[in-house]
Amino acid sequence: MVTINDYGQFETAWCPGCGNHSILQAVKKALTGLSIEPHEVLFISGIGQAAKAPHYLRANVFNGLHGRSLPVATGAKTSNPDLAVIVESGDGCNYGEGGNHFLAAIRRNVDITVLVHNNQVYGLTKGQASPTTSRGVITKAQPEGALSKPFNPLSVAVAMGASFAARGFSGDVNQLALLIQEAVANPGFSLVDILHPCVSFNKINTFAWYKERCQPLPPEYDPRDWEAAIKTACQWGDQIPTGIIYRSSDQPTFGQFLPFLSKGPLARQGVDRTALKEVMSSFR
Amino acid sequence: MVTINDYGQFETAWCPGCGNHSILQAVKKALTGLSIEPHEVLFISGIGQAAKAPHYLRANVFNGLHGRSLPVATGAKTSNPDLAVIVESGDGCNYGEGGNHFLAAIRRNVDITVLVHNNQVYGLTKGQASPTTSRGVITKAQPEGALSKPFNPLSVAVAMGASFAARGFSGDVNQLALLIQEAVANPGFSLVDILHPCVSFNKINTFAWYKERCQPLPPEYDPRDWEAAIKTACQWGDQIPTGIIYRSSDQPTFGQFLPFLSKGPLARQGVDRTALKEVMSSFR
Amino acid sequence: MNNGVLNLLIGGEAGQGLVTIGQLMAKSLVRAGYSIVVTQSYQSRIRGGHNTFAIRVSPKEIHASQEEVDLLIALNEETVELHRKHLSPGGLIIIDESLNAANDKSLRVPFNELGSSRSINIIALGIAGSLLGLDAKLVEHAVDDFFGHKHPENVQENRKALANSFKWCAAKEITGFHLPGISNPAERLMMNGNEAIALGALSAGLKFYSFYPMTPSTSIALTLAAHAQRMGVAVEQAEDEIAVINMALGASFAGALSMVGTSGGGFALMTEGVSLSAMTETPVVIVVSQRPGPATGLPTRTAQGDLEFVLHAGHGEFPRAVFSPGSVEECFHLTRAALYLSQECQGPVIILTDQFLADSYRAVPPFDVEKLASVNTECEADLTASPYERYADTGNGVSPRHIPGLTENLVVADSDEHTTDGHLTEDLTSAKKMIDKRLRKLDLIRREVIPPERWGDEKPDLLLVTWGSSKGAAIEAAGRLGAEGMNVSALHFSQVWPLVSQHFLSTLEGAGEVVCVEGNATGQLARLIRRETGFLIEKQVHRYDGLPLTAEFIIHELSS
Amino acid sequence: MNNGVLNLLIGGEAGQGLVTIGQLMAKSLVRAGYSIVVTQSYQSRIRGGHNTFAIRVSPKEIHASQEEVDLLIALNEETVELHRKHLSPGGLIIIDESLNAANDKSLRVPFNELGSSRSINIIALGIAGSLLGLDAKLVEHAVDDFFGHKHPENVQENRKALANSFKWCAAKEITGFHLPGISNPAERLMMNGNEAIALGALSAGLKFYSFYPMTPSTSIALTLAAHAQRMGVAVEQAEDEIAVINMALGASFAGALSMVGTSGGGFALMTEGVSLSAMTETPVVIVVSQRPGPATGLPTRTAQGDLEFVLHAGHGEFPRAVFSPGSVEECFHLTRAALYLSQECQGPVIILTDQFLADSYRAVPPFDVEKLASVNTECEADLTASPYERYADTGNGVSPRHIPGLTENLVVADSDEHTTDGHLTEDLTSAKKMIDKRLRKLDLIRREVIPPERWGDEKPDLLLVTWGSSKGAAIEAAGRLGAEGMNVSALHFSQVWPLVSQHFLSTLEGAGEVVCVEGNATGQLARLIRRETGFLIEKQVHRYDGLPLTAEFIIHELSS
Ligand SMILES: Cc1ncc(C[n+]2csc(CCOP(=O)(O)OP(=O)(O)O)c2C)c(N)n1
Ligand SMILES: Cc1ncc(C[n+]2csc(CCOP(=O)(O)OP(=O)(O)O)c2C)c(N)n1
Ligand code: SF4
Ligand code: SF4
Ligand SMILES: [Mg+2]
Ligand SMILES: [Mg+2]
Repeated sequence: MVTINDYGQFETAWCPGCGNHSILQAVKKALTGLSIEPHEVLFISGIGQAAKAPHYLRANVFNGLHGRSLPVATGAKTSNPDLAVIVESGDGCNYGEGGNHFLAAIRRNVDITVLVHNNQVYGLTKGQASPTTSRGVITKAQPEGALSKPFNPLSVAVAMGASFAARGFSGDVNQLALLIQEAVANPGFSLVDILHPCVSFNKINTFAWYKERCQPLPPEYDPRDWEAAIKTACQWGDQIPTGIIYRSSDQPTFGQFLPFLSKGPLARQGVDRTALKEVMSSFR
Repeated sequence: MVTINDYGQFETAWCPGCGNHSILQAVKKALTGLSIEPHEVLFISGIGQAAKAPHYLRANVFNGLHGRSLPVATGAKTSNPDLAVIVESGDGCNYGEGGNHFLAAIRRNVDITVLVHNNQVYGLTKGQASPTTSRGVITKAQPEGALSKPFNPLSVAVAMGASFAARGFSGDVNQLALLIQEAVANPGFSLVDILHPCVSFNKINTFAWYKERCQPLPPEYDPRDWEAAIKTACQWGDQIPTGIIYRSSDQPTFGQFLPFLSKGPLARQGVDRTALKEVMSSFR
Repeated sequence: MNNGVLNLLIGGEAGQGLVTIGQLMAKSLVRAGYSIVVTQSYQSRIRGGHNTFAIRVSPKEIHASQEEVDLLIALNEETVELHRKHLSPGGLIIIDESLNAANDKSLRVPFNELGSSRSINIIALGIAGSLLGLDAKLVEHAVDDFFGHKHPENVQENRKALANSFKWCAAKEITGFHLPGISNPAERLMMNGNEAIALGALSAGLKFYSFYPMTPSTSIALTLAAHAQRMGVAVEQAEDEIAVINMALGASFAGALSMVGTSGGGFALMTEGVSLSAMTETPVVIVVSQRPGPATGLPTRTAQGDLEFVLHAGHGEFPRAVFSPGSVEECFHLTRAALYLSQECQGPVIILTDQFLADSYRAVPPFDVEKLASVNTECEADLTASPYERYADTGNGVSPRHIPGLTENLVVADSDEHTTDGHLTEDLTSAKKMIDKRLRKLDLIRREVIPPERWGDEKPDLLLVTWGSSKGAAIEAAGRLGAEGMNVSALHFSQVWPLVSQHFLSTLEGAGEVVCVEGNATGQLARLIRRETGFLIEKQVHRYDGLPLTAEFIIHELSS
Repeated sequence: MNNGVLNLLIGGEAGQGLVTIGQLMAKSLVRAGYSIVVTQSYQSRIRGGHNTFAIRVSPKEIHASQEEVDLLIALNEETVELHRKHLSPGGLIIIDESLNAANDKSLRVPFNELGSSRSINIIALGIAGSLLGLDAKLVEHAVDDFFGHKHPENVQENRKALANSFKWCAAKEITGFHLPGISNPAERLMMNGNEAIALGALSAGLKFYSFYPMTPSTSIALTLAAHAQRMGVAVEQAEDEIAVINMALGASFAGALSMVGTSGGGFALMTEGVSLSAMTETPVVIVVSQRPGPATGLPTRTAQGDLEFVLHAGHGEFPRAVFSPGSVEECFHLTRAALYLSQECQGPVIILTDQFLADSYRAVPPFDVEKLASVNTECEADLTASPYERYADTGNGVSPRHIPGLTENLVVADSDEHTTDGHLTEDLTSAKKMIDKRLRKLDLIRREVIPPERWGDEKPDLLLVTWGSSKGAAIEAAGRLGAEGMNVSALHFSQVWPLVSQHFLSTLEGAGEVVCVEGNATGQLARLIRRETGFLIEKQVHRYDGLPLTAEFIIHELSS
């Protein structure tokens, strides 16, 4: 049996009070709940405070470049379909630097889970506006306030018909752990956008701010109803819905189009010499 | 008075029968209709068949890199707010290589117009799937069919609350010219996704295919109704709506946040030495 | 025709099918036992404009293209205008009699008498085949093979048009272009440089290839895609080149032998990923198929302008290797070597090719599939200390590599500076150790460097130095000058990094004069040689008009 | 304390406010007339860990940091542990008496008697100020200026704590750290390298700056943003670095004097844009602030590892210039020079700085604003032939540049190879002409190269060669060795490309021994010098542990 201790306990470089601590807890809980062993999971992250998360548990890890975890995850999952592949990175990583990969990943529908630690700010680089920062928020880099309209990852994911799109809050670890479990279990691209306070740089969207607004979706909410979902996804303000906002698990995953993946990890498939000879002879 | 002849007549490198010819016509018509003179407009394009368009009219032109016209346009418009800035490029440019800029441009709401020549294929590189290619379409690069779900630019633009989002069809030059006029006149980011046949590489979405499906939105359609718009944006199949799908021109443009732009082109603003001295003395 | 060497050039608009004629002719020639060098020249457009497909053919081995044209198949009048000046003294223009190109050197063919308008290409092929003295049956087979499965309904029509053309032409009794016959030709394959790269990769066990379309690299992807399901290779078109390299690194980390292909502009977008490959010690082979820059430049032409760029691409300092194949066969073998080396040194390895070589069909002896070993990405299980440390600090800098999920060892890779267990560190002493560990791998790469190859005397009066696709031109130039009584040798680098001076410095020093011949404007290899050895190559031949180097060009430049 | 030179190091966790103490102390010292060199060392985290802020101070000009510490202000026990070994023989540790760091060298301060817990930084400042013999009023002014507008409510409390600390410390009668007094100090500004870059750009007429946050370049953007509205500069944080460079090119094309800033990884993403700048002949200045790579590396430390990378970044061949300021003042002036040159040669110009210099506060004589010319981006109206051709083929390669929309001339720029009117061409003859035209601009750049500067004899026994931020360390090392009786000179390159051998080769050849001193592991400038001049610098000093070069380090390496 897998227990939470299998995932270890590490000192972190995060600030005390940071929402990342709770997200880490929820991740471990979810994996334990799913009975996934550390060597069966591969975490892929970018650069940022959020992206340090995989260093704080026992697992396979590829901590790559800022903004580039999704393509790395796509390659890794395709190379070894047996791995549970989880991307963990910030709002800057996924919606800023990595925005193009976000769009492509939804379309490609690779069976990976993406946990976006969304603190609405660039934490590691000390508090510049991120794509999810509200318009008008003042930072040292945006002394006249952030000028762009904020990015709502859920409305885009739903508009694009993502396989699974959820919103969590670091202040509700139980719900979050369940959402992560559902996301990992979902066959296809699964997004969990996780709101969390950055105590050092986000003085607006504080723990209390989120706590006051985040409301779990009611049990009767049907995440398969696209029209309801797109409206729910766009809700932001005094009430911010949390939970599974949309799912349409019936669409094909990327891996299903590559039948040879059923033969297991590519690393061990070797070269089919008969096939190679055939290929060669087509050049005669 | 500006006439269509002011925009010249050039030999093109496009295939006979290509939809690009009609789009070029519509662009000239729109500019003439708006009484914009060639030196008042700046075309910015990327690389692809579509991106050659600005070479075939008289105007200021910056034909940059594949996928990168939107940031170039953002910089140029900010540098000289008096210019009418029009981006012209393909579906590959804007939704493939340049996808991240597409998201950012909608959010930033710079007052530029983006004409996407959407032939649902990479034309110049000889027929690989583009982001808008339908799933399953077979190409030399995708012999098992395109594996990803196609990108619907309009649903994403509407979901993100773009200032102006329209769909045109190269087969209806009059409507298209009007759409381009509206787009250029709209203060803010204006997208016109223009469906057009590629006779050489897209054997599925032919002129007849589009002709049969493209239907102008009825006069009573209200592009300011977001809920109607998001549903209309998602329509694709036997009927494909054309026209202004969404507009919300009441949001602030990027330029409005930079009050000094009212003083005209940055090239001629010089250095305010009094201000510079003040800045210097803050380092005492 | 010179010593049985003949240059055939087909010219016309894009869309007229000249590549089809060219490929069929090339295939026929290869099957008949000739050596060929194809040079394709095309514009960045789909219809119209002016394209050419040149086949240089010889009963003996040839390795370079030629500028002078012996047989010009003109599919339009423009072709005659543009290429008349290249026609050799005895050269002939083949042209539809309805076209206006009055010239005493032309063979005016009644195309619409010999077949339908659909068969124009077949007729041109037939005429040329007949002029060269090819066996009509052999050409017919080539046509059948090519169109047979695609358009079975046209087989008869094609055969008819071909037979007509052979007959019509035979009646003209033009014998000056007959190639020397070859009896019992050995079997060879016909492929271009990009196809050879794809095949080399498949033979080495390639399992993941990601790309974003970019001329002249795209046909590697197309070749792989065509055989992907059969060979069990994931071939994915990514959203951009950044995704391309990061996908490949993800796949490689998870154990798939991985490669990517692009051209200069796409590679520019990959440079951060090159640095990531080095830092995480994740193998990847990057094929950079050069075309003239800067920026979009001349997207369908050839160049050797990106040597210094690929050599220094990526921030920070780390080892790499750069191969530069000089022939189609080298494309095959060096791709294998690159994949092998990428695994051995666990980092980025670059193959630098170009449009000329990418598109240049040649006759290649068949590869012995059984003898081609494939590459393993996993280390031996028993190489593992416990707890497993991905970046264990070893003598040669290479750490045992496990694949995540395939054993119970946890594999941790990091783009930040890290400790031996892969977790990020800010300890400056261990950071320095890691830099040293990674740089030590250069010794290993250096030990396996392919030395430059020399043709001709060890101490010639004149030494032509080249790299990459210019090999054939230099060898031929050396040969021709030799035939004129000079003592000329050629030295070709099929690996341009690292440079091991013991391999070649004495050759440079021993030559009377050294000339570096490169397809660029500034002499990049020459600069690199000076940097690494101090040896200054003052005299240089540069070609940078988008066309491949030829013996003619080199000899002309040397004499001017 | 050596010759009145004292090194003060403040250490503690991120978030403890040590930068505030440091800045206030530095400001006080600068106002009191001292020369300072600040070295900041911090980790890639926001709270915790271990950071330092070191101020080296002297009544005479100094230019480098120092490893030995005279006064150690330890905000926690770890600081004592980590830095005890660096303490000079007479050195002193200042520490809260409640902390456990029993040491005969420590001054245990009753922090909570001298002020509230909010005032800890002020108390530390007061103690240090008193030890250095600074005027209490001067320090108080610095504190008032700093906190006054932000926290007016604390002014009194701060003044109180400061006075208490000065008083408490004075009573201890520790005089060994008193700095020699300076009467009537000249006015200077205090700024770090990045601030100087921002100010230099503003003074030159910068109108557009785009960026994506990346340590250690971000503070250029922050400085510009703080003054953007007042100075009429558009400062925009882009979605990624690709957008950064393309935005700047768009702005520049439309007439705004434009610059961008980043570090190695971000620059990697800009390389395609560098090539675009060259091809379209659109000016842009790119500041690359180096940190140790590869990949994410050590994101908050310093390095000089990207010289070869920036020099060869971008596909195709084209001219560029690379500046490498060696001091804060050079940051200011070379940024101006870079912006000027980018316009003159209409292409990319790079400024290569690093974390050490970026964050290093220094005292700088005020700039004479009236005398600082600003840069014009438009050509004279009458320079225009009709019809206007953006790429008119001129003798020096520079074509008259109009700005779209500002005249009736149509301005057409193209990333493809183009004719003189800017429209794309596939004509290979004009393509070659355009390549030649662009490359000719290198002569112009070469003519304006800033020659390396020499300190010391023309023909020394030992010559230390450096570039960029290592300047001060080399000069100081040369000076110290000189003081020991050796004949040592230093040669500093504040422009590393192009290299004009006439400027320095005779100096290299005239020296008894030449040693290249660089903040990297492989000796990049040395390699470049060999490539360009053939001169081999065999002996090299490399530092690549993330810390800046110092005289101590160089002397130690030379003697080992
Ligand atoms: C190519 C590149 N550009 C910029 C950076 C600098 N950088 C590191 S983290 C970061 C922002 C992180 O923000 P986010 O992803 O929201 O993570 P957080 O720190 O807020 O958790 C940036 C811009 C980088 N490492 N690489
Ligand atoms: C960085 C980079 N990658 C790839 C290319 C090659 N390329 C040129 S055009 C093109 C696709 C064009 O497709 P699209 O934008 O849809 O335009 P179309 O030709 O269909 O009009 C590609 C991939 C390039 N020029 N630059
Ligand atoms: S800076 Fe913000 S996101 Fe980063 S660790 Fe601190 S609180 Fe968390
Ligand atoms: S290839 Fe397609 S898009 Fe390009 S010109 Fe021809 S028809 Fe038009
Ligand atoms: Mg964040
Ligand atoms: Mg297209």
